This record gives sequence, structure tokens and C-alpha cells, in this order.
Amino acid sequence: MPQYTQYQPKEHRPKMSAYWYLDNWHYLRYALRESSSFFVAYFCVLTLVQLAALGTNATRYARFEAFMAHPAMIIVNAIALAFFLLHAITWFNLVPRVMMRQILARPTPDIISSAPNYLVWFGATIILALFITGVL
Amino acid sequence: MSAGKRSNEPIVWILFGMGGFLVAFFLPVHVLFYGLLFPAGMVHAPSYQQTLALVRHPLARVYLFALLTFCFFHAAHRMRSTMLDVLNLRHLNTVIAFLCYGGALVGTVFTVWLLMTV
Amino acid sequence: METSSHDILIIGGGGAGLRAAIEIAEQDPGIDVAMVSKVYPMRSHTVSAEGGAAGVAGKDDTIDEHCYDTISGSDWLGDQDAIEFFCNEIPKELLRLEHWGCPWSREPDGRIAVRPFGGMKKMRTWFAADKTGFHMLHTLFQTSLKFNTIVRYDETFVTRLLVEDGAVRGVVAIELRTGKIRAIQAKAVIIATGGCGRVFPFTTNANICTGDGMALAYRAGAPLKDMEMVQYHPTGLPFTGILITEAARAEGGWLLNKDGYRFLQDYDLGKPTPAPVFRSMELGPRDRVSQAIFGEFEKGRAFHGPYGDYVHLDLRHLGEHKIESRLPMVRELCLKYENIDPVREPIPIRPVQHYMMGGVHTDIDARTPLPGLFAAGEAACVSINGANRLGSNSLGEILVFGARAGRSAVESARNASAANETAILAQARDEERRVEERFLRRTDGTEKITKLREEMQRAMEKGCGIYRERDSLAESANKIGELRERAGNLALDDHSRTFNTQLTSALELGYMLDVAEAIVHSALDREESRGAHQRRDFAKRDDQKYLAHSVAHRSADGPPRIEYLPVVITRWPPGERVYGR
Amino acid sequence: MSDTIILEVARFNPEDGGEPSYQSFEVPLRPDWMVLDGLNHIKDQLDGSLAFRWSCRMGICGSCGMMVNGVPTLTCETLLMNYAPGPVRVAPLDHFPVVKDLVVDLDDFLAKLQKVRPWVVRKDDFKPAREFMQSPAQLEAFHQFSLCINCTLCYAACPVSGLDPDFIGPAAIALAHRYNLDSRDQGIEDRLDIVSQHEGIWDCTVVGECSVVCPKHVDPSLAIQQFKLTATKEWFKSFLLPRGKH
Repeated sequence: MPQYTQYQPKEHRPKMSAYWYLDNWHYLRYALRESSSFFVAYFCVLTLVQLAALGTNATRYARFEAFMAHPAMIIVNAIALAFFLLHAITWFNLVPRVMMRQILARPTPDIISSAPNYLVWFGATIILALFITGVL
Repeated sequence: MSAGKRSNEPIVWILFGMGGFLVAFFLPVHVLFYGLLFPAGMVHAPSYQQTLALVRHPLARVYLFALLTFCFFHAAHRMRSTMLDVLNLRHLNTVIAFLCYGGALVGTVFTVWLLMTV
Repeated sequence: METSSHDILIIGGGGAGLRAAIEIAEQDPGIDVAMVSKVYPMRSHTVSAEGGAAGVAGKDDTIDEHCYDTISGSDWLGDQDAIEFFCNEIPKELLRLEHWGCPWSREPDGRIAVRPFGGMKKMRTWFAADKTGFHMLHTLFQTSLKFNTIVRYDETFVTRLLVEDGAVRGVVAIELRTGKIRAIQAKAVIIATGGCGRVFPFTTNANICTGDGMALAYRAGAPLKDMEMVQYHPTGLPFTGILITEAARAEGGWLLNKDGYRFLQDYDLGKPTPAPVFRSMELGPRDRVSQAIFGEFEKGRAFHGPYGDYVHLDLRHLGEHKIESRLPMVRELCLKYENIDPVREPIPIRPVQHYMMGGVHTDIDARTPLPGLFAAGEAACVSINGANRLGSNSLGEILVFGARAGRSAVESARNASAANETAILAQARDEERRVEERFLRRTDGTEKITKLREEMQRAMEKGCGIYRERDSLAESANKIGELRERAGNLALDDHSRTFNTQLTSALELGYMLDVAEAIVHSALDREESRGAHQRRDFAKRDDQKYLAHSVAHRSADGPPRIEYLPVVITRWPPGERVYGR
Repeated sequence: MSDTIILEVARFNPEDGGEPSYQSFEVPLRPDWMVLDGLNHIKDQLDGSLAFRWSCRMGICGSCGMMVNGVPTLTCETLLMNYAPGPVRVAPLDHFPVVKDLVVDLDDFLAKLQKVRPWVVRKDDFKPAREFMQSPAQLEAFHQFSLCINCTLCYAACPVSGLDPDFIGPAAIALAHRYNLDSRDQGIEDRLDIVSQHEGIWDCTVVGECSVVCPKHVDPSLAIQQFKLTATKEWFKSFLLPRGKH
């Protein structure tokens, strides 16, 4: 018989991998979704810089615009856009569902809760685009 | 985990939640124009004067204040959870929370100052 | 050896055990009650019950009608005083469960909804969709968590009752996680371990239903009553034996043979009507419906599948909405285990062992003949089920008699005399030695647990199926006797202490063989046909000789001694069982 | 197609003093066999010392959850055929201490379950002579969250449960929420005291995997987020009306 400290079971406690978020696609998607926050912070700071440039004078703003046109900046901003879209889609599929469930107090098809958000998103994007481009 | 001490997390959570909607609804179009289409010259950017006039409009100031403030807190909250979960820095929770929400607060102060002086 | 001691000890953490524990805790917070269960309580087999629990609810229904349905359903073998007590108590118990949070299905106005059920003349079966047992068990378990006085020994396997001076004084049990063998003393012990379906090869019962409590009591000297009364449920899925609830028929499902014909009309169960009619056709009692399906098998009017013959349960005409709202689990089970959708296809079904009407002999107060020992639920036989239990009476039984056992145990524990602890602990150490020497340390065994179990199951199916006769019963009895010998020579691969499930399988096999012996000998002895006990060689009911409970006493060596106890008849003299007319 | 499949089964026996390892077994691949049938074939025919829990084999008792190819799964209702040609890796549920082979220690989970007060709390001591009236809509409000079978797959799927052993976790919070939503219950304040703490709902970062693996579609993730809404509402209430709470 193997030696064994009777009645003192040594349970095996597996350690979680430091790279657990690579274990499956859902976890990775979660990690990416959370990482969008770094780009949100980045873009907010960028907007503050833009405001500061605007508030100084036209030359400073032109310099800001030149900086933004640098290919590296365009690539970073393209990545930021991708992250914002990932955020938007995951957010609209989840949060309105929780709120709808809270309000209606029964399970509802996801389409009912998420569809209005996509409509609002679409509308807001068009209106903002008109303001930003100076059409309105 | 004894009964009685309810967390004050709701305050940051509600800011995070508001920010989540604003990020989703509005940030994509911002980065699309200011970060991509204008700099790349694919859409003609409005002039300095036009842009200045736009942000000086009272409604635009209110909008930008709300957008940036909530987005800062949204980002702060998520950066904190990313550091706790993904980077597994749970033992530094207090420091991380201080840095993240503190950063968001600093961002808010700057936002107010810039919007008032622009 | 580690020992502990409590006022009352409950063996089994299912519906009856939990109900007893709550009753005791509510009666007197000063009483120290412990519950030993070989699985976590919410894993208990109560969880698998589907259709509902019967209790008079509507204004057009009366207690007397519930009594009559139960008595005629039992083929007059149920004790009428117990049945009357049961029918009076059950609505209160079901309400109590409602107050504890059980999510009963509701009428639009907020009252509890009821549905029809087999053999019942009125709508009186309370239900929580088709997961009634699940919801009842979880409600009971969660409610039990609020009582700090209930001590639980989860995943602790009882190997023996401690009996001192004729009275039960506790148990010896193995804590599975550590392998620690401990003595748990108590002034009163309640057995609530459920049934023993696993002695049969094809059963709706869970893996844990191995008759542990029945065998423990039987070995300690308490007799087993009406063990020949084995219920076959008409509708189990072929291969797995998974239960398709009777509620499927109560909601309007039809039984069809291979010609698409509602064959129950050929078995004196009434004429087919589109909508279900109480006590008729598909709403007949389980024994008669199972026998009818078996009749179709014999006439060659069934389908032939890889796991034997089967007929169809057709729900298609109920429509998707009704199936989803009233029978969601039926649909889930069919999709998962048969890859068919009952909304579009008929369900293949065949009769399957489901329930033991018999069990540890108790009186109306849940007392066994052994002082200090009580029993409730499927493990016990009061008897309210007689020769055939009506669907939806068992979920009520665990509540009514679980609570009753709790009250009786409180009384008994209060009046118990001081125990001779030295003698009890000596017994416990003997038992520890037995488990270690016969199983854990033994290396020269030759018999395989699996093989013996399969042989037992085959013998039980052959001898104690839906129809029985002397020769095959005698053959099965011999086989069980032989297997009991061989079970003394088991070989174990696992000699470790930690969570040794092979050790528990070996001990369970011992329990099952004891119970199987009681079943087969009780069946051999009852030379009549009544309810679930159908003898080809004695096709008629014989009230002259057998309006009586069989009571099997274990003998040290050789077959059990079978005695008979008269049935309690109060207001309903034995009559003909009439269905569909 | 081959008529057998390889099961790589996690083994661990503390009494061997050994490390956890995997052992391969070849089992028949039958069209109606579940993963559990494969394990039972091993237990019955190949190696009787393999330890795992199972009981109802119909997906309702919640005993037989294991990691199958890295995914928390109820082995009694998952076809072996889904993993053909194999091999299939079967391991104990993640984030729990392992007792032996495929058996994990659930004591901590049960303690958490009890902690959230999963029973009807009445502050007014009202006991109706008959049932509490509850409309089908009121039943519907909590019914989904009452379907949890305590199989703990959600804990194995939840990285936060792995990172923070104190996290009350998906199933227990969903159960607390179930009682909060029950029209018969008045215990929400008690439960908020327990669950609206960092180790309760606020530890959840909405990975959402708990709801993906839940075999009964309880959607614990939804329950937790709803609970956060409620807790936030209550927090603002007590902030604005500090003495509103008697």
C-alpha cells in the first residue's frame, strides 16, 4: 500500500494560466473588447489635444492636422475604429438586453432589445457626420 | 465577505455604463472622420474657422463635455478590469483603481478647462 | 475512529429526507438533526420527477374522490387509513411548498394550476411545467439552508445501521472525499433513501437508486413490505430508459401502435376521444397501460428497434405552443437523447421500471417495527400505493410522510433512553473492520462487480418483469441466491481511500442483491394477479388469500421468510377496477 | 468511420503522491453513446478505479459536469460522436480543487450558495391561508433563473472565478436574483448586503462565458447585470435618502 497521510487529502489545485484569454475565442474576444478601453482613452486625449490646438490658433490647428495625416497615425486610428466597432456591437448585443429584461420582466428575443440601438446608432452617425463635415 | 458593507462600485459602474453607450453611438463616427477620412484627404475637411465655430456652439460644448467625461470613466473602468483580469494584477487593485479613476478625473478637468477656453 | 452524535439522523437527502429535516428544525430548534447523503442533496433522484404532485385543489373535487382513485388505483392493496390521512394532508403540504417558493405553474388569475393525471377522476395534479420534482427538490434544499440546526454530511455513504438492545442508535458511514469511516450516533434514525430501480437493467431510476436504505433496514431486522409490487412506467425512451412524463398523455398525447391505432381501446380502457377523458384510454393507470403496451409487443403490432420493441407516443396534435409551455423538458429530452422533435415526430417509447410500491414496512406514523427507526418516501411502504401507485402521488408522499417521519422521530428522540455507547462503538469498529477487510485491503477476490450486477439485472428482468410465472421466478430466485454467494468474493481495482467509487459500487451491489432477493421471493409467494403484479399462472385477483401485504423478513442464511398482514379497509370495500367505462 | 474512439482522461490520486496526468482509453464509438457512456465503459470494463460523479443521466441532477476538450460540459447529454474521430480529452472542471481523477471539491460552492440566502424571506411574517397569488407574468419574471441545476459549469467557464476564489460566482448570484424577482419574496435588502460587494456582482466583468456553457439556459450573466442595475438603483436611493432605510 502506498504511503499516505490518512484522512488528509491533498487536493490538486490547478493554477490558472497567465495567458488564459488565449484558451478560446470567447475569452480572446473578451480580452479584445476590454482592450478597446485603451483606444477610447487614447482617442479622448487626442480630442483634447485637438481642442487645445483649436483654441490656440489656426497655425497650431494646421500643425495638428498635419500630425494626424501621418500614415502611422492613420493606421492607429484605423485600429481604434475597429475596436470601437467591436465595442459597439458587443455593447448593443448585451446591455439593452439586460435593460429590456429589467423593464419587461420576462425573457424577450434579443432582436427586440438590440435592433432599436442599431437604428439609433445609424441615425446618430448620419447626423453627426453632417455636422462634422460642415454640411449642417 | 460579511453582510452589511455594500460596495460603492455603483457610482463608477453607472459612469462606465453611460460611457459605454456614448462610445458605441458616437466615437466610431468621430474617429472615422477626424482620424481617417479628413487626414487621408478622402473627405474634404472643414476649415479651421468652421471647426472652431462648430465647437464653440453651446450645444456642441455640452455634447463634448458629456462625451469626453463619460468616455474617460468608461475607459478607466475597463482599463482597470483589463489589468485585474487579463493581466491578473488583482493584488494591485487599489493602486490600479486610484490611477484609472484618477486619470479619468484629470481628463474631466482638462475637458472642462479646454471647453471653457476654446 | 471518529464519532459524532446527534438527536436525529436522516439517511438520504432527497425530497423525503429534506422535508423531514425541515419539519424537525421547525418543530424544535433545540433538536440537533443531521442528514447523511451519498450525494449532494440536490442531486437526489427526486430531481428527475416530472409530471406533478396530486392534491385536491378545486371546488369540484373532494378528498374522498382522491382517496377512491388512489384505492382503486392500488387495486385495493393500499391501507385506507393511510390513504385518507395522505389525501387530507397533501394539499397543506403542497401549499407549504408554495410558501417556500416552489414555482408552481399558474392560472391566469394567479392561482395554482392543476392538470389531469392517469387514474385520477379530477384535475388535481399540481405541477411546475414538467420539472416538478426538480423544482420541489431545489425548493426544499434551498429552504433547508436557512436552518443552521441542520447538520449535513454530504457525500457520505452509510454502510450499516447501529442497533443496540433492539433499538437503532446510529450509523457507520464512509466520508467519500477522505475515505474516513465514522460512527454517527443518534437517538432516532430516518431512512429516506429512495428506491432501488437499479436492480433492473432498464429503469428510469438514477444511478444512485440502489435500495441502500431498504437493505440497511432489512439487515437490521426491519421487514420489507409489498416488494413484489414493481411499477413499470408506460413511457420510457428505448436504450436510455429516460422517463417521458405521464403529463404528456395528460396534456392530450396518444399512444399508437405501428398501424397508427390507439390500441388502448382494445384493453378495456375506454373508447378513443380526441380530448383526454379522466380515467380513460391514455389516462388509465400505469399498470394497465404498461400491460397493454406489452400486449401489443406480443401481438406483433409494435415497431422493432435495436433496443427491442416500442410503440409511439404522439404529441404532434398538441402543437408547438402547448408542448413548449407545458412539456418543455419532454421536448428537450427527445431532442437530446433521441434526436427527434415531438412537435414534428412521434416519440418511440416502451415500458420501463420506474417505482417501488414496496419498501421498509412502516405504520401510518412512518415508524418501522424497529424502535428508533423511521422511513419515508419510496424507501418506505406505508402503504398508500398498494399494488399500483397513481402518477403524481409519490411527490405528495415524500412530503406528507417525510414530515410525519420527522414528527415521529422528534417524539422518539425525546423519549429515548440513554445509550450504551461502548457497545455501539464496538459495533462500529466491527463494521469498520469489515469494510476494510472485505473490500479495501482484500486482494484475492475474483468476481467483477459489473458482471454480477449485469447478471442480477438480467435475472430480475426475466423473473420480475411485467408478467411473471413460477418457473422463471424460481429460476431468478436461485440466480440471486447464487449471486449473493459470489458477491462475497469481489475483486476491487481501487484500494485507495479517497473518493473510492468502486468501493461504493461494491457495497451498493450488496444492497441491491438483498433487495432483489426480497422482491423475487415476495413475487414468488403471491399467487394471484393484482395491480403491477401479474402472474400468468394465477391470472385472477384473489381477495380471499391475498388482500394482504406481503412482509419479507431477512433470514441469516437462505431465502427470506414471507408473512402477510391484512390490508386496512375502512370505507371502500374491494371492488372491480373500472377504467374508461 | 472508426468504431472506437480514444478518451484521454485526467487521472489524479492524492494517495499515489503523484502528479496529475492523462491516461488514454479506447472505447466503442456508438451513435447513441454520450461521453458519460464512454466513461462508464472505462469504469466497468477497463479500469474500475476511475472516479467520477454521475447519477440521473438525463441532464437534471447536475453531477456529471467535466471539461471535455477544454469546454465545461454535462457529459450525460453530450454525444461522443460529436468529438469523432477523437481523441477526446476529459478533465475535471476548471477552477475547482481536484479531489481525485474527475471529482472536484464543491464545498466552497455550497457555502456560497447558502450565503446568498436562497429561500423566501418574509419581513411581514404574512402567511396566507392559501397560496400567494402569482400571475403567470410574475412567474415568468424569475422562472428562467430558477432552472439552475447547480452543475457548476458556469464556475468552470468563468475566468473571474478562477482568478478570484472569493467571487460568489454566476450560479449563486443567479439564484439570489431568482428570489429577488419572486413576487413572494421580501429579502432583497438582505441579499444586497451580501451580493452587492466587490466579491459579489462587482467582481463580474461580463466575460459572458457562464451563459454560453449553461446547459439549462439560465443566463447567469444576464442575472448578474440585472442585479447590478438593481444594486445601483438602491445605492442611489440610499445616497439621496440616507435615512430612507429604516
